[in-house]
Amino acid sequence: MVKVLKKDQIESFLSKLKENYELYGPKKKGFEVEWAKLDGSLLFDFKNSSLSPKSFFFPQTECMMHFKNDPNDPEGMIMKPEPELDSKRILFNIRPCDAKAFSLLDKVFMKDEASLDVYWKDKRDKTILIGLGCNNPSPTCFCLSVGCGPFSEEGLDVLAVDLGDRVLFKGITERGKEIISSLDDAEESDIKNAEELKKNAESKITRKVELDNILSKEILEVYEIPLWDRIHETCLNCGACTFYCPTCHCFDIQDEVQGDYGRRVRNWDTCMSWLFTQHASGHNPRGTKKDRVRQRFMHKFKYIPFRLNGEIGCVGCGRCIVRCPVNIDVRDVVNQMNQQLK
Amino acid sequence: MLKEYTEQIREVAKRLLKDKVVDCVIGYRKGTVPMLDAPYIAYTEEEADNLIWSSFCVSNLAKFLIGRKGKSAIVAQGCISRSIVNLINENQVKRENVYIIGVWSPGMVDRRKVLEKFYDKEILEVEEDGDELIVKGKDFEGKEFEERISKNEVKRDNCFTCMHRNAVIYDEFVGEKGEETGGGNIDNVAAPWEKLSFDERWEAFRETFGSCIRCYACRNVCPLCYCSVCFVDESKPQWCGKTQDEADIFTFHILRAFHCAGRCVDCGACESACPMGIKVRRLTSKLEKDVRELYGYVPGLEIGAKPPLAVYRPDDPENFITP
Amino acid sequence: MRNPYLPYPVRIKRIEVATEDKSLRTFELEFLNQEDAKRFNYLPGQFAELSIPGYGEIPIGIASSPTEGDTLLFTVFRIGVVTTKLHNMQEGDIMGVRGPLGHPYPLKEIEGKNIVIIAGGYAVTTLRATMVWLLHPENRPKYGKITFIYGARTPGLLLYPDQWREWQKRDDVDCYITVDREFPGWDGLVGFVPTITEKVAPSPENSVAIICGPPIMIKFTQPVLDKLGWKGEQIIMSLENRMKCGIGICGRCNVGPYYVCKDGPVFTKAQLDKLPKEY
Amino acid sequence: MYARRRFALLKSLLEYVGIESDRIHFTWISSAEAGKFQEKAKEIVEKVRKLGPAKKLVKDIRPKN
Repeated sequence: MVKVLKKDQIESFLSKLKENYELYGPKKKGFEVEWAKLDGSLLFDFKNSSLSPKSFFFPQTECMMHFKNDPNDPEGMIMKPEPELDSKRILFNIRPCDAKAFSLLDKVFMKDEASLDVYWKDKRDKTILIGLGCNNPSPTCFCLSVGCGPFSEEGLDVLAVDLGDRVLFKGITERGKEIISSLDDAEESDIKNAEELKKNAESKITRKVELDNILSKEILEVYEIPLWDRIHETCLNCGACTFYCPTCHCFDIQDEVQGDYGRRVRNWDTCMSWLFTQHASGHNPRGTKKDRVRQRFMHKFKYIPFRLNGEIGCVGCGRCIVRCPVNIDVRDVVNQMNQQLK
Repeated sequence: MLKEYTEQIREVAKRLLKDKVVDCVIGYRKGTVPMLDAPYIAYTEEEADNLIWSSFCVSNLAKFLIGRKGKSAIVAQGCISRSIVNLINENQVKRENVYIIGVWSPGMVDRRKVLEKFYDKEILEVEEDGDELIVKGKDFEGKEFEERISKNEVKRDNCFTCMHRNAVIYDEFVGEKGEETGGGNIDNVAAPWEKLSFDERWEAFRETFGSCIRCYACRNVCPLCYCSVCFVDESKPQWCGKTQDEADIFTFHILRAFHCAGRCVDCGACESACPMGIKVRRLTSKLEKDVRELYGYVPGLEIGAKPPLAVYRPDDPENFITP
Repeated sequence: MRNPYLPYPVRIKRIEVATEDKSLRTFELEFLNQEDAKRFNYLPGQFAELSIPGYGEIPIGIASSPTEGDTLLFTVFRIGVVTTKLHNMQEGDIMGVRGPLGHPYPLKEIEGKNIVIIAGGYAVTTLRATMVWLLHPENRPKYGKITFIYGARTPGLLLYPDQWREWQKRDDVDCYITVDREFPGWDGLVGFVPTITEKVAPSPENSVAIICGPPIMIKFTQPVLDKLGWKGEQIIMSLENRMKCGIGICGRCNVGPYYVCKDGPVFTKAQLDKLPKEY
Repeated sequence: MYARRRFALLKSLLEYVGIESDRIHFTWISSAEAGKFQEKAKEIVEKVRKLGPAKKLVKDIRPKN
């Protein structure tokens, strides 16, 4: 199903959807782009949002359960579940790389029945993703090398393409098709036009990373390349790369109490922190900066592919490249990994 | 890139490595992204060819001296050399284990100010030409542009008010010594919220630090933050919650800044490292000013100086005391 | 859809000081709701998150065997925030249990084989569970010879003395209990676990070994088994790493691509030989 | 480390970010001055009471509704 909408009709399209959904989209704030509730218009000319929209499904701080902090109360000290999300949401103009990241994370958060993260699932189920193809990828984008692309459809319900004065909407999932069903059918020329834009965008992504050796070699071989002795040297072990990354999903769980109210919350955590793996005994299986930096790259480019049939744990959005305070460039790291495994 | 300086730094580095005076040279390399020049450690003469000196050398290299074995050379402009003095005074680094390649800082560029200026464009390349930057890129329609801007317009805040652009201690100085100050008056800008009313100050504080994502880049880039366990990471007792609640975030920032009191040399690395662009110096520069005004102390200038919080004078101001 | 993070409420039915130095206590927990007890289907080798509201959770191996009934047994060393709180709790107090988590020892797969259990210090907990399970009249006939080697620093640090004294009396178990050095009143074996293992010299023929203990014990037991001709596939071990979620999501307990909580904690030596030593 | 300079700076910093510095008090009392201790404690309690409950840097985790 391929539909089209004139840009001057977007506002009315959105206001109709607003009756049943909360609508979100990217919004400019200086040179940065953040996610915000939509106020009627949609942003089309933007690089990707500064932070990934992962917090829509995996908030940085999230209450998981609560309890009455009173041992004398018959219901005290027993954890109670939190209410589910009480709205349905649509994220407009999410970039295809971010949607692909969430599709990857589905395999982490919803591995099987015993490991079904209900918090993730609840929000994923209630959120429709309308992607926007990237007509002008950034110089730090390398999605094509990691199984994604500027017009990738994986994880999206609808893919939109900015045709200038009109927007093309391609329905991907059933619920996506339903959202756009009332729009006009796209003309043959619109579809052709979108195809052209896609080809054009892909040709603009010139930076590549090579992964073949990393994927084919044994885990310990990749683990023991000399690169690890150097690449960590200037790393600060801050969590910027992991917090900006759309596929990083590590978290910590903490209990908090206030009077007779108590709760269990989870917060984003980062493999860059020494605390992350520190045993109470003082032993730390990833006690050095080298161990921690290696873990991040091994996880994305070896461990996840190992588990998920070759699927790479990075979508090539390039956020970590521009946010790293010491310019540890994932593209260089991966290429050097691959090179050293020749 | 400040070409002549770059050449001379490489030359010195190669000589030091060749003669085995040092095991490595800690300096900067060109970034893979415009304006993101980064720390780099050269171990061989070939690697020394990666070293550069530019207006984008914003990280604090002194950090990499902490816990390092052997003898290292380090490229140090004023603020980095002062950080080294601090580390020596705080027994984190031994003077004899460091070979300081002193250098003059032209005042570093705040990358975010450039990005802000070209907010609707994609910057692909930034070159230096004397006091100007040549910014090249394209807009969203794909149209290319090239524009010259004055470095002064986009200088980091702390570099404006810098009082020590030349290294304060060194084993060897590279190039000519330059203008010592950034030209700005620190007292006019150190504590901008002092002018505000009580409630406005809290609002300004919230506004400034509210977007923190707690990545701790500010702490981890800072050469003052070398505690083996930071208070914010302690669990027995837990001083500070781990959530995104304002109180947790603000407690971290207030206490971290406070721990830097009398020690911070205003190198600005925290602000440059912050991925959210938080003006982290709002707190540290206020403390720096207080320490200067109340106790007449400027950190990082003298090896052997007593830290201001480890001493007192009978005539210290006492108006904070409940009589 | 069950929330795997939500603990089952339990009551502390019994607390027992487990070692002379009082650093370990054994907790018997009973489920508040009978349905939860039924849902908590476990086998020896699995663990659970003990959940103390207001303090947090701690992953602990289950020391009881499902053949012992509906209550659960955990023996806990006091070391961190949660375990310290747990040691200060009283019988009758309410807390939570989340699990069972991880994979059990491959008890089904090793039927028909001789079993050698080697335990050191307080890592013996899930091996206690295993022994109880193996010695259950329904299970015992399915296995060959059973050898149990267990050591601690001092007699007072040996866990579950009543249990292993029973096992010592049986003629269908070879039970070797040892302490590191001579102690007044101790008339049992003296010597480190690897030394005793060398003396006992368990044959690898149609056998598997299940080993749990401090790294130093494992390090020195390994060459003994190698010399006797044991292969990596025959040696089963249980790992511990820092955990939070316990279900393979939160990202901290991985050893290479495997999560100790989800894919482990039980691994064969052969598997571990191919993985980074991040444990 | 001496308390006096730390307190001077801390009070100034808190005031600077808009937190009532009167919530923190510092005074010299010798171990022999029981009367002064009592008097100061009362005085400080009174001062803090006047400020009312702290609203800044206070974490309230209870559900908002």
